[in-house]
Amino acid sequence: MAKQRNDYENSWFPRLQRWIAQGGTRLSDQMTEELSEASDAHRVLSAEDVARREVEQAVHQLEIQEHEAALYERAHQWGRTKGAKLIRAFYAVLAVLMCVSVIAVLLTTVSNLPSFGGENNPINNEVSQRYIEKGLQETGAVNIVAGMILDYRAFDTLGESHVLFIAACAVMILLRLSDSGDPRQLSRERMEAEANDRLYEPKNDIILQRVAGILVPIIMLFGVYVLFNGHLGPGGGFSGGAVIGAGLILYLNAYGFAATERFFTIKTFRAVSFIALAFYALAKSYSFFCGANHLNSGIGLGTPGDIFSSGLILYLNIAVGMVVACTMYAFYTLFRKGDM
Amino acid sequence: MGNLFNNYEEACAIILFGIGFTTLLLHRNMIKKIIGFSMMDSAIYLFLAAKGYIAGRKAPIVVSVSVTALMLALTVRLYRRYHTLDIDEITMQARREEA
Amino acid sequence: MQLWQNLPFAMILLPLASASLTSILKGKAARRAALTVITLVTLMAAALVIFMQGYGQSYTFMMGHFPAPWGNEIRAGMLEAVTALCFALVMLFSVMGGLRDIEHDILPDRQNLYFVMCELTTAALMAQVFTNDVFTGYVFLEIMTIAACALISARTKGRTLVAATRYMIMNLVGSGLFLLGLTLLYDLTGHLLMSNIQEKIIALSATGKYQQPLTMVIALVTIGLGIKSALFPFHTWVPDAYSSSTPTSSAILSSLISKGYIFLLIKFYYRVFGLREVVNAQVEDVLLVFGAAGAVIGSVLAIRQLDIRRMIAYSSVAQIGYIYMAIGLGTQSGMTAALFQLMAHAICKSLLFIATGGLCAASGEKRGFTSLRGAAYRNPVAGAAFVVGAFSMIGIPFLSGFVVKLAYAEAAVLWGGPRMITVLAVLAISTMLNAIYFGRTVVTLFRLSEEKIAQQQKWHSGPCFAVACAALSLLTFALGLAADPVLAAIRSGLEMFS
Amino acid sequence: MELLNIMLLVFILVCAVSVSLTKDLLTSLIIFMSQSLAMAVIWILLESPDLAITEAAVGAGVTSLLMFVTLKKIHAIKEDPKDGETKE
Repeated sequence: MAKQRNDYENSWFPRLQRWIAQGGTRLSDQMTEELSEASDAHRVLSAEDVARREVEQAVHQLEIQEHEAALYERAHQWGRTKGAKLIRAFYAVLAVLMCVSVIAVLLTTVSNLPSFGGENNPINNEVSQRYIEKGLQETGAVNIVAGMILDYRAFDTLGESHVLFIAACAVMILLRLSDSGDPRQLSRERMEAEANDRLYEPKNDIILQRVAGILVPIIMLFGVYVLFNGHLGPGGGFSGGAVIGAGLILYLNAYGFAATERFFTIKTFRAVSFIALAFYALAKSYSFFCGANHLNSGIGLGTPGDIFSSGLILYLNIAVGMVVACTMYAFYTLFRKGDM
Repeated sequence: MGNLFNNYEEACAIILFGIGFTTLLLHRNMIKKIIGFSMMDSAIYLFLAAKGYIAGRKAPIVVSVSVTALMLALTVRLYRRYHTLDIDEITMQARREEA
Repeated sequence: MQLWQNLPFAMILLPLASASLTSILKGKAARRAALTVITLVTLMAAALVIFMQGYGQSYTFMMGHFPAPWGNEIRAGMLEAVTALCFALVMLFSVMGGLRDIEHDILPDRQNLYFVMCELTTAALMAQVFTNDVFTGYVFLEIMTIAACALISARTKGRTLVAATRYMIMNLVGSGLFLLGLTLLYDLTGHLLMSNIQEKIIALSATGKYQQPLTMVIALVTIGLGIKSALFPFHTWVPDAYSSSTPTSSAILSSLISKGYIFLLIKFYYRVFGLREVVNAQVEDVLLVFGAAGAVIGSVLAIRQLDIRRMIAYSSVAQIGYIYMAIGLGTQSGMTAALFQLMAHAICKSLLFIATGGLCAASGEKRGFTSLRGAAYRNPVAGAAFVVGAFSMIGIPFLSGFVVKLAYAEAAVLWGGPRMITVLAVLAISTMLNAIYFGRTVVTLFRLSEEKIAQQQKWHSGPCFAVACAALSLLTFALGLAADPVLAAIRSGLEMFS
Repeated sequence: MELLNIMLLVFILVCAVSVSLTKDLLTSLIIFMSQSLAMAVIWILLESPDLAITEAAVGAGVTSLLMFVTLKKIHAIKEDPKDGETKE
């Protein structure tokens, strides 16, 4: 039976155990004083002992706060003075260097690309051939591009009109003065937005009103023309919608919110964008569903050249035009007044 | 380096992309950064159209407008909150509040 | 064309169409509409997985009347079905878990816009999983960027706006580079459909023309998607973005949106460039180095944090570094490990963020460690959920984290040589670092003297929260215990993926 | 036609460089507006009139308009635009 050495206590192994027992592992500084606090938790702490410890801890917290505030002050001061210039200069040089290298690499890439307009470019392959030749028969649209956007590759355009819709919602989240906050705080905000509006904007500027009186009808007419002839001539949903949106903004600038609120409020914005997008999604999912399952979708292509030809393209153009016009107008009004 | 000259449209688009990228990196003012962004986007669409992209895509221009509008909305809100347009200043103030 | 093959088409179009509907509903109705839509998508994904097992190979679905190279196309296979199911489940439980915080933090009339963002993120995720067309991928990538920015800035506090701005600046640079890469790809090959592009690229590499632009395209696409999915050197926007907004947004951002981009990158590697093309373009080694560096430095930074949500944000930077390290291996088994980690991390990270939301709510909305002491007693459900999530991140057996680390080691050993050593070393170091900071947090949550435990007032986080935590914990256990069917599904999916 | 193309491209590059060099926000915004108008003309030369209409109405119109409103909201434009000095 091995006899225990008399100096066993101070040989290395028990000393190691004692060292571990004292919580030798290195935890982050907050944890250490909590651990030590836990070890004496078994002794019943008297009330004022606990209070003293709490006060001590609060003071300790305050010190940390001040220390950090001082640190920021010093960093801020250093940031303002010489250090800032050094860092910014170094950062500027680095940024310019990186950009120049990116441009150089991209330029060498461009130099190896197929030459502009060459006939044997990989682009003029059977894909674009079919768009050009058979575009008219298959989509009924004289303007191949509109036929392409709304029939061949309709899924991308569906996605893009939803990009616009989601951007309008995001700007609404950020800028709209919500009518459900506490009334006092809200009215101050609305007042501030209104005041800011009138300060810089001469309300009824005769010149602007006269010019707008003449221009707005022409712009709207041009926008509607572009929208309706999307499948015949250059134009289509996005262009027509953008022109109509610009016309609305000019009308708002000239005659102020009172005039536009007669026909365009937040409710009309929501209703129009919902109806347009819902119609768009339904029409396209119907044609996708029929296309995929090889069913005949039963939408006549009509005689190419007149307005009501090329199946759904005219109505889809109108839907996309409505979404684009409302979104452009909504962007402007949300920025200006926070509400329609 | 041969056909860098008959591809001059794409070369110019790439240079515009580089300038937009540099504007984005060098300027601390938020509005300048947003202008840099839309320059980068229009450079890419020039590159896209110069490639003879048969579809004559008009959709990406809409994407870049909506992104610019979103960034401008953020800038307005940031200005109302921090009263400055300097992005470094804003982050410094935000970090100090956080500490 | 059997009827069930319309499922992927329905999974994309349903959330898209219902998003415009939710925008006109009021708060309560919008919440119900969003939850029903996401549940429907989850059920459809589950049905697709079941049908796909019987079907055995991937099929393409023509979007419209015109066949492949002219019209759009989506393609569904075993791997897409499983990933779609995982994404839909995580989206459903993230939204359910954070419902209380959404009502509490966001102004009443903007809540329906918040649910519009959740639905459009679901639609964009499904579209990115199923798309077979490069430009559709870019469009829905753009939708996800704007939706993510809106999710971050939903709370409209000072810090969330700064986080949203930094997020937008970095991500716009990323999508700009990605679109530039797409344009070059279109110019070189003349096609936008992924399968046609691959034929052209194989023909190009055979003839040896345009090699430099091809490598440039691979680099641009990788950097673009790397910036957007918080790969290591571009991760500076991550801590603010993930920690400042509501728990649901953090869960969606960290586990779903960055994973959507990584899945798109893997699809590009397999279906557009072909793995052989990517490997001899030496992009793999760069990804391996960045991934390994991200895994270690992400964990080190996480230890330094005093705010629990910033710590979890840094830990997700480390996990994304893990995924890129596995992609960097460039082998079939490496890709399987990366995809399994993609799903396991999505589930585990949303569990952690939801549980932290509950814990912070229980300790008076303060997030420092000192104020979170004993939070597990105040909110036992959140405490238990956090423990499950933390142990899975550390890699305790019977949990998904352990199987992930096993798959990594297996993939590394198969490869051998210097890569094996780096991967195994990084595995060991980051597991130890994970153990430090997650262990410390779990200890903090439960460490309270006996008499204080008694007087803690309980915090009730509502039934939805409990259901979400329980479901996500069950999923973590399921992935841990029954990992073989999922791994087999991923392997068979990868065969028919390209 | 070729010459017009090259001239417009040079004009756009000059605009881009001058935007980043000007100190004043308002001037850089006006230069940016003229640049997107030149871009609209280039689209026509590249035979895509749809893109030209959209770029003119949206790029030059609405984007610059939004930036003007933002500058107005940010009080960057003083009451009397004479001095035109703005807070950097």
